[in-house]
Amino acid sequence: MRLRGLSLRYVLRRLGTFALTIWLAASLIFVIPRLMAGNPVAAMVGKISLQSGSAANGNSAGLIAAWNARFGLNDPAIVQYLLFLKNSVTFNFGFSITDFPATVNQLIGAALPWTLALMFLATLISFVIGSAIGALMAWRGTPSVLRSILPFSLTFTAIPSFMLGLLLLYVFSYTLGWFPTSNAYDLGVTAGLNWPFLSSVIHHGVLPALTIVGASMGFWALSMRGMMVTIEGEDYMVLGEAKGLRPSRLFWRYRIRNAALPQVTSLALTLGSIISGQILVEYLFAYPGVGQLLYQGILNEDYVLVESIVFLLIVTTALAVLVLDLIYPLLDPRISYLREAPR
Amino acid sequence: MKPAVLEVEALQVHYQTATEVAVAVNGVSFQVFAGETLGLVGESGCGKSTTAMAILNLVQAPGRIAGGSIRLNGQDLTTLSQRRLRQVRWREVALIPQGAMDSLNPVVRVDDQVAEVIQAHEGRLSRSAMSDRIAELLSLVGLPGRVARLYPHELSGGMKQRVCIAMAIALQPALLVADEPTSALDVVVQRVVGQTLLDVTSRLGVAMILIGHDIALQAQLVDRMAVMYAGSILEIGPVETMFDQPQHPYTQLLIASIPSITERRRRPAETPVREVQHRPSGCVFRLRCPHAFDRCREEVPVARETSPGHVVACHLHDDASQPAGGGSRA
Amino acid sequence: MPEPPLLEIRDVTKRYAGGSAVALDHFSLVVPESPATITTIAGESGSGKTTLANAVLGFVSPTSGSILFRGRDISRLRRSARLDYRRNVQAIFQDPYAAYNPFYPVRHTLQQVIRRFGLASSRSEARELMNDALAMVGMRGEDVLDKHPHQLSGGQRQRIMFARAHLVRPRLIVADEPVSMIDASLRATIIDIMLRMRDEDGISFLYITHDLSTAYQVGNEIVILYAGRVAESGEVTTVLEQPKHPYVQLLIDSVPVPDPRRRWQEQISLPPDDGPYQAAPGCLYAARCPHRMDRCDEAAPALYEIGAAHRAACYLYEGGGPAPAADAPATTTIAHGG
Amino acid sequence: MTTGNPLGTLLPGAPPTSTRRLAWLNWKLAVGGSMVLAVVGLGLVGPLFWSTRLARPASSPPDLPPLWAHGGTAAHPLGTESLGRDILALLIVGGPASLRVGAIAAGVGLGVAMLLGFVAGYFGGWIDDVVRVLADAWVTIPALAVMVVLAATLSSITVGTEAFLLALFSWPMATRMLRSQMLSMRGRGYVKMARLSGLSNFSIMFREILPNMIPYVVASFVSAMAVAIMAATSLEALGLGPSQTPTLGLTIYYAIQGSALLRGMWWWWGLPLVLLVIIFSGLFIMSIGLDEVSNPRLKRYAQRARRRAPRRPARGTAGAGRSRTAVGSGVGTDQ
Repeated sequence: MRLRGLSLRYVLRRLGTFALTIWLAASLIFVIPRLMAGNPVAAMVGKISLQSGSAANGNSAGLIAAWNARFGLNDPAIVQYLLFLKNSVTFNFGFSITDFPATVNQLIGAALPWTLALMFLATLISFVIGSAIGALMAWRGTPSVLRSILPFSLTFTAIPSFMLGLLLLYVFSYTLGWFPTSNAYDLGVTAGLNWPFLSSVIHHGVLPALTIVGASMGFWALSMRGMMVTIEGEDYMVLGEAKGLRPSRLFWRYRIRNAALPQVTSLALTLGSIISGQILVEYLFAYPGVGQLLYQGILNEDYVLVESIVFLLIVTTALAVLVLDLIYPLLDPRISYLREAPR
Repeated sequence: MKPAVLEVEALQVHYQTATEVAVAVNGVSFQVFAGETLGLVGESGCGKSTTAMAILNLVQAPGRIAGGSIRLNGQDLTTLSQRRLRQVRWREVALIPQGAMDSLNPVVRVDDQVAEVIQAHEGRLSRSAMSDRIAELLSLVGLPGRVARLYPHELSGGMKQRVCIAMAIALQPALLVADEPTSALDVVVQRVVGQTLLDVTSRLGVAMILIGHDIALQAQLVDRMAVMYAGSILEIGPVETMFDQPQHPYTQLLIASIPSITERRRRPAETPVREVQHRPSGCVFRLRCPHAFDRCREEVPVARETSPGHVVACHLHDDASQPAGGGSRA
Repeated sequence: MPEPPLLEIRDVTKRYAGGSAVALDHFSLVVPESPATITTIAGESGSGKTTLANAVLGFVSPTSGSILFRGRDISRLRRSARLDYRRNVQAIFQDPYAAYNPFYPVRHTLQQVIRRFGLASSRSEARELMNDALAMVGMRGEDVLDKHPHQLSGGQRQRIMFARAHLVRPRLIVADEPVSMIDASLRATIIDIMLRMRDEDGISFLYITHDLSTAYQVGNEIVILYAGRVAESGEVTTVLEQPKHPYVQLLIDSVPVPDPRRRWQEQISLPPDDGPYQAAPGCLYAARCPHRMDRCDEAAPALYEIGAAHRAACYLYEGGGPAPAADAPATTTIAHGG
Repeated sequence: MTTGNPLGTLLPGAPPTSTRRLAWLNWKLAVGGSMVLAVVGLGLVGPLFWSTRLARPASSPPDLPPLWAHGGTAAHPLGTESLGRDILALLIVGGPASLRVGAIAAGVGLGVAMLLGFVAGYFGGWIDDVVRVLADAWVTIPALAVMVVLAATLSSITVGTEAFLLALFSWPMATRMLRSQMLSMRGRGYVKMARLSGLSNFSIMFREILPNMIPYVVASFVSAMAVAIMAATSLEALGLGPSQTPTLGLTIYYAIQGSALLRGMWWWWGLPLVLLVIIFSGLFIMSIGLDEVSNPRLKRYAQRARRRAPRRPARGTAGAGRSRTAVGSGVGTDQ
């Protein structure tokens, strides 16, 4: 018997890729702005020094001192780079310019749950419904009425999510007034586990979630359909039919089970762009997640906040990819990730 | 004579393409008797695999059964409802597929793949009864019980093919359709699998259609043999007389082209075999036939019985005897 | 100092990265400059025969050992010498469809060699060359040159591959299962082409196959591999008519005889794991061998000489013939008997 | 070669009768392609009939609705926005600008991808390991997030800079795809034949293999372009795009900033949106068409008719399968 699951070698390799992703992204963030425009942090600090008092609630002296120390602004570039990496991996992002003396971590900590919850739910719904639509589109057993309706669900596939968001916002919020135009809950309700709060959260979340689902569902539907069609021609499908199995069993155990594997792979590959879409949707719906925070950072020229959020987003994505990679062998027995040693 | 398990009558299978209809099987008729092994031999594209799929009513689109009947134990499979067809499949006729490599569901363990077919036709069994039965089936084909818990990719080609055989006999069907079951295997494994097939069919009294391109292997394994060319059966008969006195020029060519391992000979310096692109009028083989004459171009030869149970469709044998009963019935 | 042979495979071992088993284990072979011979390398899948073909063609590099072409190591050839080697050692592969670039008409495949090896000085000369080569395999240029490979039959494609090889006039052709995807009734023509190229053009072949019966028809010499090692080698009729190695005996007995009155008598069985071979210190066939002895598991047997140029790697023949010939090449090619 | 006989049949050894080449040009490609070309045409023909100067601020009276709405005027048939820019002029300038950004980014990205993917897939070994791991890591970086940082630091960026930033993230996907295709190509018989014919690696890659990869290269380009335009528009809609060019995204940014939604000025954001939808739908339909080319089963499924192809050993589903996980079933293969 061969062990099913993860070999140390595989886990190490995935962890290596994980680390590489983070390092690459961090370096990009550090290097390219400095190649193009000098040192943005120094520029920002310099700007605050000039407008001392106005930008940072009168505490700019303390802020400047804290930053000079933290970024080693007087040290050579390589030291600054190493310091940047060290601060990044220890999540030591320092203070926010917008809300000094609040730290960047505090700001992100308040925003992240909203983002993660919205993204997780919307992506899950879109992945499941989209895959189901794709599977039904390809399956010969689908009732013809359903089959003729299904393609309409793909109408919005070709548009980026924020465009769909604009449309939904205009129709359902501004014109019909069914849903609120901004925020994650009514400011009047008290946050907590009570019905007014929860219903308010759901009420506010519907449109952003619908936007993400509507715009990405078609992607999953099409790739699922493609996989299903490919599987239709496999030899094991013919044998399955010859075995006289019920169509439902052929559908689940043969078609869906095999088609789901590449779907999970592409989920891992597209997480990055899912995050990108999320940022815009939050901006559009003024949803208090990190996307919105990011936009605030841009408006306030709070470079450190922007950089920190982006770094965290990258870590989150890489982490999610890592998790998907590690559970993949449990879904696909062919990938035991142990070297194929002849017994 | 034993009763016929399967009677195929004037079977037509067509492939509809955008511009034309391709005839893959053109009026094939034959019978398989209880407990016997019938070989169906021919070269690539002759329609033998399509015939096999038609017997299970499993011709894949855009192909379709365009005519004829397939009677299995008296009921015509071409007219059955999907529901009834599902019940007949595997219970009465099981398939041993051509590409055992890819014919097992890659994400399901061997025992679950065997169990699902038992469950689909006999309902639920207790866990232990099921695993006993699977172990017994595996041992019938010479596999150890631990194979049950493996995934297909963990098996070698020969093992996979034997799993397919174990699965095929799980319900003791009346007929096995083995579609080139050994063509991807090495000679020694081919022999083992071939002998396993004969062993289980004789032990369970199952009839089998063995489809293949290797006429020497057919000589080793089958009771009767049918030679197919361009969608038609040209000759059918007991395997001994087919080899002793092949009647059809194509059968003669096939037998003559087997390279011998015991007798070294210079190749007959004949002209290169002609390769024919299109179905000619009259006899399908006439353009490659060394004996072709005028009548071959004009008339499709009728199958005639040259000796008991040995039927050939060739104008050379037109005066040999009476046409075999029922058109090209063989 | 005698002239070096055309091709000498000297003690070649190939181990693929990550694989525990050895694909090819200390293999040696000599193909003389003349006369032209057909040397068959036979074995089942995993026996190492395709690795050998790829090594001779320079597609994989041996882990140890060397392959010498006219005395020069092929892995160390410079540009022009390399082209010269390509010119003299050509190949035919199993799948005649894959051997064509589907994007181009058949002409492209033939022109490629004419252009690269400078075989013709003008267009008309090139056309003549192509037509001659096709005539050799019984085809006409105007029928096939402008077609795409998918418009030809398998037999036609393989014959054109032989025409291509003939165009180059190499000294050696590595033919890797050239007939195994060709219909039985068309195989004879392919085999006939091989024999004619040997006898009329003096081209030697390394005929790589799993099919012993065609080997019996064409071969001069045969080397039978098992799990990357030579099991038995010698003159083809001797080896196939009087096999010595227990594996080779089983192999030959398993070739189906086209006579329903001479069926397999003995029911054979394999160990259930007829899977990939495992590296082991002893004889790799021991696990399946009916004559297994204790020493078989301890060390691999050398190739013992049991007759004129007939050797088997089995302890049964340790005393049966002259002294073990472990250091000598696995087989020395003798003049062919036609 | 045509069939004289209506019942063309399958004879042993007979070749199929299909003669179609370039069979991959299907109607989906044509429809999608003409949608994209229509936008290109708008940029080429539009300036002949309409002054693009009207795309500048204060060139027109502000807040005019389109011609067919109440208060519309023929002088500004698609209306104007609050800063006094003519919407028609904005579309004529912005639509092609978006395409241009996408084409440049995809072109640069594809160039890198072809180089890396071809070399990695063809030569294998450590080069392949490096490229594969690099692409795997890079592909998971959320591009927009990084670009936001970069764009935020740059006071003003041009269309060129934007395209360069986008190219930075468009190569990994394409590299993965081209690499896995090259990997499956390099073992093909015709590549071996080409090596035996003494061809150089360069000729083999580009003269022998490349023509067979055209559908994949085009598909990579189209999807890279769609992704790039999507990212560019997003960046612009956040106000981080090039400020000198009135791109479609920038127009939408101004619309959001100018409370166009609240004020019911749907033409301000809606018409640029329509143009973007045309572009994306065009690219999307093209990529579906290209998908059918690279995955013949999809095509057959679409046509519901096929010729019975000779049975050949199944290949792994290239492209669909993840190349970075070694599906290990290579045991027992003939070596």
